[in-house]
Amino acid sequence: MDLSYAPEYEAFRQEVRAFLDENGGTAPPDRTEMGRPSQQAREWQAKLIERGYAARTIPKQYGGYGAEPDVLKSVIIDQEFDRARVSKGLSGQGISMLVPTLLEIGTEEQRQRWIRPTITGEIFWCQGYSEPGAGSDLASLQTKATVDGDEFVINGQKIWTSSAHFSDMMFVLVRTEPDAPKHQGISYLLLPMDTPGIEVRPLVTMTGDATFNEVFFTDVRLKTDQIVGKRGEGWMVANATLKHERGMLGDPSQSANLLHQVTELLTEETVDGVRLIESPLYRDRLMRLQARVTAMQWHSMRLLTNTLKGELELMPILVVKLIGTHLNQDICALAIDALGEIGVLYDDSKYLRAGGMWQSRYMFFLGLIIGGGTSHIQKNIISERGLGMPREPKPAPVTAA
Amino acid sequence: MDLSYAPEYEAFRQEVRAFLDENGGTAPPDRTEMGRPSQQAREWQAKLIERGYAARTIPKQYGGYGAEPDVLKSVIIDQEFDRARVSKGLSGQGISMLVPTLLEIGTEEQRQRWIRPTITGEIFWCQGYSEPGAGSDLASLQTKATVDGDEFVINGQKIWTSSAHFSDMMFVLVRTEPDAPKHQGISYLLLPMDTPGIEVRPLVTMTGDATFNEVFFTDVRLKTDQIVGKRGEGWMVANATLKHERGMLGDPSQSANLLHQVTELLTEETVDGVRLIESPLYRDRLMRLQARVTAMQWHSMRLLTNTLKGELELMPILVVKLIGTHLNQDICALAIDALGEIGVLYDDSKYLRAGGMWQSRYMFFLGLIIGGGTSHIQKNIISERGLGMPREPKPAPVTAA
Amino acid sequence: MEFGLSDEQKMLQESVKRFVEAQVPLDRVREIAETRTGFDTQIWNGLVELGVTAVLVPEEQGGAGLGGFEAALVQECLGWGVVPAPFAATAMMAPVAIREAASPEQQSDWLARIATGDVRIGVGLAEVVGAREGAELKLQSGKLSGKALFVLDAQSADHLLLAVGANTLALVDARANGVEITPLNGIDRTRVFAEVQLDGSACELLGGEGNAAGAIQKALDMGRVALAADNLGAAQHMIEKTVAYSLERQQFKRVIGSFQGYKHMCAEMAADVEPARSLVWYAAHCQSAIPADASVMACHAKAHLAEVCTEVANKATLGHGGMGFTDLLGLHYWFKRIGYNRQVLGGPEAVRAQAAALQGLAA
Amino acid sequence: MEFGLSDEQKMLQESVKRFVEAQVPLDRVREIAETRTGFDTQIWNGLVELGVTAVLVPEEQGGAGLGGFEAALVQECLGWGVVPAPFAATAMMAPVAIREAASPEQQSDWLARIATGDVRIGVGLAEVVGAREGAELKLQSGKLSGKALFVLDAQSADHLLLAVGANTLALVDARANGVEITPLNGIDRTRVFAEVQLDGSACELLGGEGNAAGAIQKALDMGRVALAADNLGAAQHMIEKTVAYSLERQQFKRVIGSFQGYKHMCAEMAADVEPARSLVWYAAHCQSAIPADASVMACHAKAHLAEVCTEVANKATLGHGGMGFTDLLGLHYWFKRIGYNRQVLGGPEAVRAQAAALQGLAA
Repeated sequence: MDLSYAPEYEAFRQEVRAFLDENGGTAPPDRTEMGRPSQQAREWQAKLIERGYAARTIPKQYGGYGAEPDVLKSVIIDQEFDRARVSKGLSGQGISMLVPTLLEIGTEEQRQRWIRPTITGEIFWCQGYSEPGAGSDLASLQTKATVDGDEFVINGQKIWTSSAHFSDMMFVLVRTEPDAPKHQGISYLLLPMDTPGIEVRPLVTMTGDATFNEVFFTDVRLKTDQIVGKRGEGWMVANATLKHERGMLGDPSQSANLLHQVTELLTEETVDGVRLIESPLYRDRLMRLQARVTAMQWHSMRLLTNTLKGELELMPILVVKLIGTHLNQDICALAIDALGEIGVLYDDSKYLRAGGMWQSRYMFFLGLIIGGGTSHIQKNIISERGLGMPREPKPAPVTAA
Repeated sequence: MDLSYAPEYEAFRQEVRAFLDENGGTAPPDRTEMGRPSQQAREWQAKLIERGYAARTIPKQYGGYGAEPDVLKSVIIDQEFDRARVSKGLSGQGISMLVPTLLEIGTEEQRQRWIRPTITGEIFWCQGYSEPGAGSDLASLQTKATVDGDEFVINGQKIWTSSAHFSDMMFVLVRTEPDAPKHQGISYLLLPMDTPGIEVRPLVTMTGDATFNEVFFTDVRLKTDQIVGKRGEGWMVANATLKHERGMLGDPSQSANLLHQVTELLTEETVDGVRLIESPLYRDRLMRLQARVTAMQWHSMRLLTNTLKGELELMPILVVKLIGTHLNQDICALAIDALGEIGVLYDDSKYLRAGGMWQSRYMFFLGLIIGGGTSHIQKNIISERGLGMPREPKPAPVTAA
Repeated sequence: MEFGLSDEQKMLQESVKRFVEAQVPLDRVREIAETRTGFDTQIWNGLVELGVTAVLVPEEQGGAGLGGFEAALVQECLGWGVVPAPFAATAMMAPVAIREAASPEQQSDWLARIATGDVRIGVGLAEVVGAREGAELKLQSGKLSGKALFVLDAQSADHLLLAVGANTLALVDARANGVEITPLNGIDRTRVFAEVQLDGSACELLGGEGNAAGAIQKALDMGRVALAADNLGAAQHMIEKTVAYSLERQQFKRVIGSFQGYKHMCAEMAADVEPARSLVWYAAHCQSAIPADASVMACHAKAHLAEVCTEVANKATLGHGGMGFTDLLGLHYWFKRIGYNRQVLGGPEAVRAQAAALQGLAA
Repeated sequence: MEFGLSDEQKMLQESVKRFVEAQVPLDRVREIAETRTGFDTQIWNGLVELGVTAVLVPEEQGGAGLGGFEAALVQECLGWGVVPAPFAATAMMAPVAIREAASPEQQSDWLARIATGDVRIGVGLAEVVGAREGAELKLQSGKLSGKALFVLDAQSADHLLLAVGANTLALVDARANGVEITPLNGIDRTRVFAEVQLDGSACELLGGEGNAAGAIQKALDMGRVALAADNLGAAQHMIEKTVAYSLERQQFKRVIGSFQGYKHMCAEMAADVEPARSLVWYAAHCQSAIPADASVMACHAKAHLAEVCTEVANKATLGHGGMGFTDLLGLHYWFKRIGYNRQVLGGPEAVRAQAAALQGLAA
């Protein structure tokens, strides 16, 4: 157990800090609002790539910085940017999911064509995986692509497509071999969003925002060479990127940040002139949450250490999403409870606190408990892959029952 | 909504009170210790039957009081005896389960022979249902009885047989038709415990008590006419009595009594000279529990009202055991927590509170959460019978998987 | 001995339920929600025609002369349908306060108008439970000044019933001089509250200055019962919707309601709600019939239903998967209604602390 | 940067685990439990041979010079095997107190004897957390009188380390005049505590009168870490046993571990315990390496593990059905060990209150 960093890394940390001190002022606001990246954001991204603080391990020939993978340096970059509250550059599913997929599975031509404009923010991507009929059972997707000459003809519907209304491209899963077993009939395509036959409809959620969309395809035509991997191997291709997504969902710095904010709230807000923190009940709840947040923070250091050592412990990875999302919702619940009636204010109300964040986050985290595999699916995975318990037996045919 | 009682019932209540005022002093201690009923208990029972406060609806020709069923009078009897903390007479599975079964399904000869000595405490019964291999899946029991001339020959093992070591008789479920479907191959037999080949071994539980037993049968012989109902119909016969048992498990007066005791504890015990009730945290937990106990008390009045009106609402009945047992365990948990280190004292320790009741009850209620269908089984029943959700699909044969 | 619904009570409940099912489908809820008034003339008139605003008004004043139990049954139906209607403040809280504290003349006047639906009264008691943002009302020479927050149903009210300190209740005409009503938008767009600022406004005191502590407590108790009953109805509906959805929705070639994990989640919701229903019934009954238990039971019903129904709201939403998170099914109206009920008139912790204090258990 | 077990730490853990598996099977636990001493010479000598009593003793005094993290790893193994051994008091709490407060001579003397296993020290700090039954020790003219309750591992100790008020620590020979040790029997027969009554008994102060507040806090922190680590091991074992049982036991013609409700219960246990393990590691590490966090993290580890492991104890017992409720499988030894760990050195509420106070959040 050694929580210090080797001199090489301490030097790197100083380098990052110096960069942030000097350049942090030119960064765009941290929270990328919905929409295509601004000019300022793209310039900042270019500066980050130049210094290796973004697109760090993407090879130079595709527009990246071309560094050897070094998890610890990546973590230090994250830590320092978080600490300075400075934007870490562009994000989005193109950068986080498509680019790693192309690097792993794409053709040389595809890499040349797509990676550079994606990481610079020139081309913006959305992801077309989820469908209304296939929630937890993602592989049962029904959007189909039939072949007509040298083109796919795509029909069907996607849902939960964030950013679809301002994306240039979609990486999309479609069923190309309808007679194959469900995991073997899927292909992974790259589809321009201005192709005729695509309709994007905003999908309003319980928070009142419309950050997601439904996307409808009617005889959408796409050249058959716009495929990543082989026909019928799309499930495997997508799983290479799902791995990346799963890692994204457990971010203890988010919990720590929320906890910090609720602590401030309790020490500042009053009822009948008495600070909320004087209430032993809220204080007790705060301490419970602090213990859980601390556990998740060190849990993530444990996962990092495993990564650094090249050791694989499956169970600690599997539990991150289930525990983390519930924890974040519970933190928001304390804030809401402590605020009393103020806790149910929303939209643009007078007396609203933190822009209504506590309520919208409370619902958003419930959405995350659902999204990317509900907590039921998470528990299946933990018990089956983590504890070695049997999979759900297939039901007998109804005639045999 | 009318929480008052009709004049007839108020008069009855006064009659019970008068009886208790006059005779309560001759009652045996309320908590029947393990063992056969004492002479005093049997005399008290005789007096109760004579007045119709025990064996109330059992016909006179079988030794009962012979009253028409009147649920409200039965409730009033319970309430007044609870209030006066006076023994309600003999209990045990013979009286609560066998006697109703014989009245419903037994032959006239069986009723004549068994009911009177059972309700007077002359004959004491134990129940032989559970088996080690058949917990929640009670009907999969394997103790078998083969026929040899005019006798059954019984081999196998029972478990969770309370009182077996001092019982005269056992009503027991055995498999008599091994080739029939599992619910149709069972018979319900009446077996003297002094029959050669029966061995009773005490079963120590986590509380440290040995109130249960394992009972082993080796070539135990019983005349084939000692059967209730027909051969192969024992499951149906037993279910007639299981109904009675299920009603027994949700007793809100037990919760109310525990809550009363923990309230006293909090107002009397001190830490650093400060009464525990001054702790807002324990007070909050107490109030949570008080709300739940109150809910269960009125819930039972709701069930009573339904019974009086002859209306059946299934859901409120189904939830009683699940909610009630967890509630009781939670009350004990508060007492233990509030007592700190004193809360883990046990056996005969100095400074022990209430004879170690809080710990032993905490474990006992966990046992009840398990016994008579674990909470998993309870939730299956609630979802299937209460909410109309599908039964677990039968798994496909392994070869087909 | 009858702890349950009489035939008349069942009829009342069924008539309100039928009205809600027929007249307040989700589409109507959506429309009215967008007005952010918590009010719709047609629905309100429908409720008045059903006679439910008269439930707690004595027969002498033209009311139905019924009790808290019947009122709670009505509110439960409104919660079941997330109905936007200012029932709790006008028809539950105001009448009990007026009956407790007002003079005979005031009673005749106000109660009759409540019964006929001719008046709607917003109720402001938030500062009795705990004052935030320096809210406080002061009475000077018979005129009222200051600020009251979270005044229930003020947006559609023509009069306001406001606690002035802990012991005085004042009725103010919403159009009187110096009255300013600022809507405070919340998550629940089917019910509303507002900030009321007064500047030397005329008012009518109930029972005179300092004589309304009991009436304030009664209104608070009845309000808490209303929120508990509303929660009960909302949670019941969420369970029904979840079970129905689970029997339709297929995943992995089975309806999701056939998975044991899903079934157990539904069973937990139902098991928590059933005894909670009995608690709401008893607490509501106490309001008219058992004064000794009325305040403590109102606290218990409010706090317990808040805990149980918050769980239900989360589980039911989870049970609907992504659809539960969208606006498409409108499930969030129920979710938010339960969220609102939790915080208004005292959150669970505050309410339990009062339950303990009322029993002499607090320091 | 390494937040995890080094090769040496893995070896330490494996050697203790091997010892526990080989030398302390359930039958041995049962035998020793019946003695109600929490002690067995053979097991103690085995632990001494493994060198674990020397973990927290500096190398100068013949110890291993390791830290709180290594000690917690040992305790976790002892919890895993419900091992009856007075490790926490003698080898974890006593050394940190002595290192903090004792004179150099005292340190050489006592620490060397702890390392070699030649001394066993019962530790009494209960009154620092909260005094019950009027327990209190008083120092007069260098002699100690009064009563200390719940002195950990006193039954097998030859010396006692007792807090006298909040600022003084005294070492007392268990055989000294006026010392009376009354065993207090608890649910956990694998660990013990006792009442110690003193009547003008001779004692040796650590650091002099009133100079041991820091040492008392360190011992308390380390004790809390020990109980958290013990809980972690015990809960881990209960999960392992439950999963194993579920793969064997058949009901309705399936192993019960194939039912989704059962699987989800197991998943919840594992999901709660995994991050809790990381918390215990960090809290243990702080005891030697990060003083600023040591007390708060000890509180968090103690309280959080108490909550998580109480859940595990109940679920795992439930998962064993009737067998879990019997003595046959001995599962209750783990259940009761977790029950004991919850209450000793401060229950969750008390410990969280201290965590808040340490951060300046309390009134």
